[in-house]
Amino acid sequence: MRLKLAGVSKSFGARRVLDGLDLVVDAGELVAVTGQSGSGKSVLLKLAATLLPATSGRVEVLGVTPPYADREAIGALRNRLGMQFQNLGLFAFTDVYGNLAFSLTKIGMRDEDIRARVDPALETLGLGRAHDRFPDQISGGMKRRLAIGRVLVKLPELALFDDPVAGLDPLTAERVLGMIAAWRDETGAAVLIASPDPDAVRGRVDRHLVLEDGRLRPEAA
Amino acid sequence: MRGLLSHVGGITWLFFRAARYAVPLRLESREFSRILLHFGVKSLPLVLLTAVITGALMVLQTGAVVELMGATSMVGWASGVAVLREVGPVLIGVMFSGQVGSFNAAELGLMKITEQVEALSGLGVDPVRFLVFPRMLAMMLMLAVLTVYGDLFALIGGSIVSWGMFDLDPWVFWQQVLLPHPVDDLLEGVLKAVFFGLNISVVSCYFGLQVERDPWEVGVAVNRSVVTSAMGLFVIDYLFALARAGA
Amino acid sequence: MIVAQGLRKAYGDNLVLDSVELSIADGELVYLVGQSGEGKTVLGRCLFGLERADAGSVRIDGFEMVGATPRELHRVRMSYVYVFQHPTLFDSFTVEENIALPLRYHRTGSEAAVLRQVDRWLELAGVTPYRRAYPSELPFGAQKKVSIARALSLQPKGLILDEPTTGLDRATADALTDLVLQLHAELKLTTVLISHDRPNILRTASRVALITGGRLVDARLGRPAAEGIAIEGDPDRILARFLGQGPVA
Amino acid sequence: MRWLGSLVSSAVDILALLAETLRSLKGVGRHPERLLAELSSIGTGSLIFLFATAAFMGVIIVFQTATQINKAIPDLSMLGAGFIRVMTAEMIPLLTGLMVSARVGSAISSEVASMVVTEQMDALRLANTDPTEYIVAPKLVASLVAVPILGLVSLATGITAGMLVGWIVFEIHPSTFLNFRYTYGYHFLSFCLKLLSFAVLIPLVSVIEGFRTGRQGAFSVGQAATRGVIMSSFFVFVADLSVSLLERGLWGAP
Repeated sequence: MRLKLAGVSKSFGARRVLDGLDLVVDAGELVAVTGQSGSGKSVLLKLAATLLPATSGRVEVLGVTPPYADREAIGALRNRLGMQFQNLGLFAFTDVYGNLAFSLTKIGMRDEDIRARVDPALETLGLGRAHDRFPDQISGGMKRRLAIGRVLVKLPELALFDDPVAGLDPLTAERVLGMIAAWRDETGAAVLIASPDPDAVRGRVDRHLVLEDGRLRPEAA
Repeated sequence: MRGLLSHVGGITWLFFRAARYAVPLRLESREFSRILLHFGVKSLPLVLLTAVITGALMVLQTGAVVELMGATSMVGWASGVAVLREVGPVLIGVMFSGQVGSFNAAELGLMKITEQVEALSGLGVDPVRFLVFPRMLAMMLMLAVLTVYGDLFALIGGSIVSWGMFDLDPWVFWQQVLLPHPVDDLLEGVLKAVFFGLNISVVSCYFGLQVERDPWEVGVAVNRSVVTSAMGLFVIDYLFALARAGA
Repeated sequence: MIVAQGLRKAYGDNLVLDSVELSIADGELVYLVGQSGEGKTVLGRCLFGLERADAGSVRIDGFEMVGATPRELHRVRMSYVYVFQHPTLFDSFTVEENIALPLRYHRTGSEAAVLRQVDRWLELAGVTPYRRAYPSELPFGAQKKVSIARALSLQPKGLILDEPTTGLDRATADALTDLVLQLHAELKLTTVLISHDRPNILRTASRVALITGGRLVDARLGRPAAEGIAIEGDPDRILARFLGQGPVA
Repeated sequence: MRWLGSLVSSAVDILALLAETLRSLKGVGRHPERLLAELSSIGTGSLIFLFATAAFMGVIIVFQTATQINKAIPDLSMLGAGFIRVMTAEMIPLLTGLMVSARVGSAISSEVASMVVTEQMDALRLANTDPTEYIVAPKLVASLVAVPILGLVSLATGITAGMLVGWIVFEIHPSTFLNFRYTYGYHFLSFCLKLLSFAVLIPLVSVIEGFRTGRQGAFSVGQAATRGVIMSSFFVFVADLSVSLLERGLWGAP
């Protein structure tokens, strides 16, 4: 079990976003969560990424309860996670190559190993020619590919994607989801995708859940 | 350097485009009064608070120098001149530019990003007439009024410090401030403030409208607006000093 | 009548439009579709003078848009109003004031006449209950309707809507599309919809112009059978693939 | 009175952030490239702008005081002494503080705010990197290095500009003008104290205003930039007055 949430609730002030939610994602599984905007999909993903603590309930990420207070230990756990953020979170202070390499240096990889992993990824993502450009100098589509690629090159055991097909037309969206699925097949990672558009993910994932009133339910096909 | 020149050119050009609506006056009164109320009231507390501090600082320094020269009784006169004519308008202008100018640049930048400005011209509404000109007038008026209040508060701050530090009776302090020709000094300060307001409004509108699409640019616009209006402030102040020397 | 000939537009070495030909008759409704980044919005903006094409010609009611002065463009753009993807309403104005803004600015008539007009557009767009509210208090779909009402207040001959249903949930998107169709029919507006809202294109489009690789495929959609859509004018089946549906006939 | 409450809570936040930043200060050495980037954006980015305003200020003050004195007693021999003292103890520190607030404060706030809005901060944390160590600490160190140097150079620029005006317009010879009789050691001490306190306050206040942001994209970034200028220049005023009063209280006489 790569991710296990049991009876998890999350409140911001008086507003309860998640309310006794249960979810299990196994290795090699590709799970999608859809729901209206504001239903708490991003909160769910950030919880799984150990970036937010739950208000109550059990959270297990890669088999452990996240040790939020222990800087070293939580850092080591986060080194094994990857997340594409809704607003992409591309580092403005470094170039395309630096964005892909950043978390790899934190894992402790050597420069030549990083290069050996990032260079081919740049080509696959169609970012080869843009490797030394900064995020504000590339197109919207390239930014999105970079953000997704940043998760993939890290080879995390649990990968989280927050609305990876936002604003994409149906054909491009299909290609992006196909790329994520192929990567999952290759690495056996657990993947959790959030999207506001049920049509975009329907039939392209192993399990399709809907987040409503703070809980998950299977999508009625 | 070339960038600076092109900005100065752009700012001047925007000024002329806006000034066209002064004669005959075509003012969007709804937007004008909104800005006056919204920006003016918002900036009042902090500007006044800094004015009190400014007055205190001026008295501390000019007072000490005058005291050295052996004339404590001159403290009020010296700080009165300094506040009304010089430091008051400049520092209040800097604070105003930090508060209102930067807010304005951010607001217009945001309107650019959300395509509100483009939508305006799509409706046949000239953004310069609808957005820039009312802001220009409002900020000139606002800064003039703020300067009068700010001067008052600065002198209050000054009288407190000169009472506490130099044992100067507040009554004597105010007599000294008011005796020579405070009206001339005040008027000069207010006239300066009108020009400062013009400078801040046109500069902040210009940089706000320079924003294209990236949220990041709004921060850049605010930054440039504050920096450039501060430069403009000192240039205007310098021109005033030159003009007085010539007169 | 909108006629584009040999329209070309490039950003750096990225050729977005390559000799595009398109003609839209008065009172017609056309969807402009294409994949993300393929330039459907660029075409829309070039057609209506928001952006200058590098080469070619766009004539709107006989007036040449490419190379026109800003003042001339203004006049045309007031009769073919562009409704942006974001609602672009003024946050500090109420809904009523937003709609009245162009009327008051252009001094179209007495205050009473302005308010009567505002009534009419509020009614048509179905946003009368929001009259005194500020835009930030409205649901996103209602904001979009208000921005359409504001565009109508100039009594234009045509509307260009840039991705009107993006960011809306299914039901609201369908309702908004129906509103646009109804306005198109009632006011005889020439209507251009820039969109990749597949369900609504399939549901309501009769003419679709697809941009791909800088070229334009001008296709017509028919609904001959109870199920499926017939697509004419799409020899390479690009549009069929884009809509995820093969031609029936 | 709401803004007064927010000022107090800002002061508390500043202390908390200062403590946290000091704790992660040792990490700055691990990212020398970050420190260099911050130094160049805080230091060199402010240079020309600051020196130009300092020169203008020197010119204007000498101009004004000289014409005033000329009206009363046509003896300008002590003008330089008073000028240098006022510049050192008050004008240049305050000017440097305000201009750095304008130039650097808004830049830091909008940078941090856009990092929050675009979720770069979350991305950093997920990449096992502490934002305080990676983003805030280098800014503080760079500011501590750059601001005092900027202050010293603008002091030199302002005094030189004033001296030139005195020489060219009022025919005061530089040897008469450059008179440090009224400038005591503690004036220079308070000059340094002021600059150091600004160097700490400006980046921290701006970072706090940057983090105190909503998630509404451009709107939040613009608001943060505005608040960055306002709050950092306000705290500059407060720190300046505090040091001046402290100086006066400690040494009493002029």
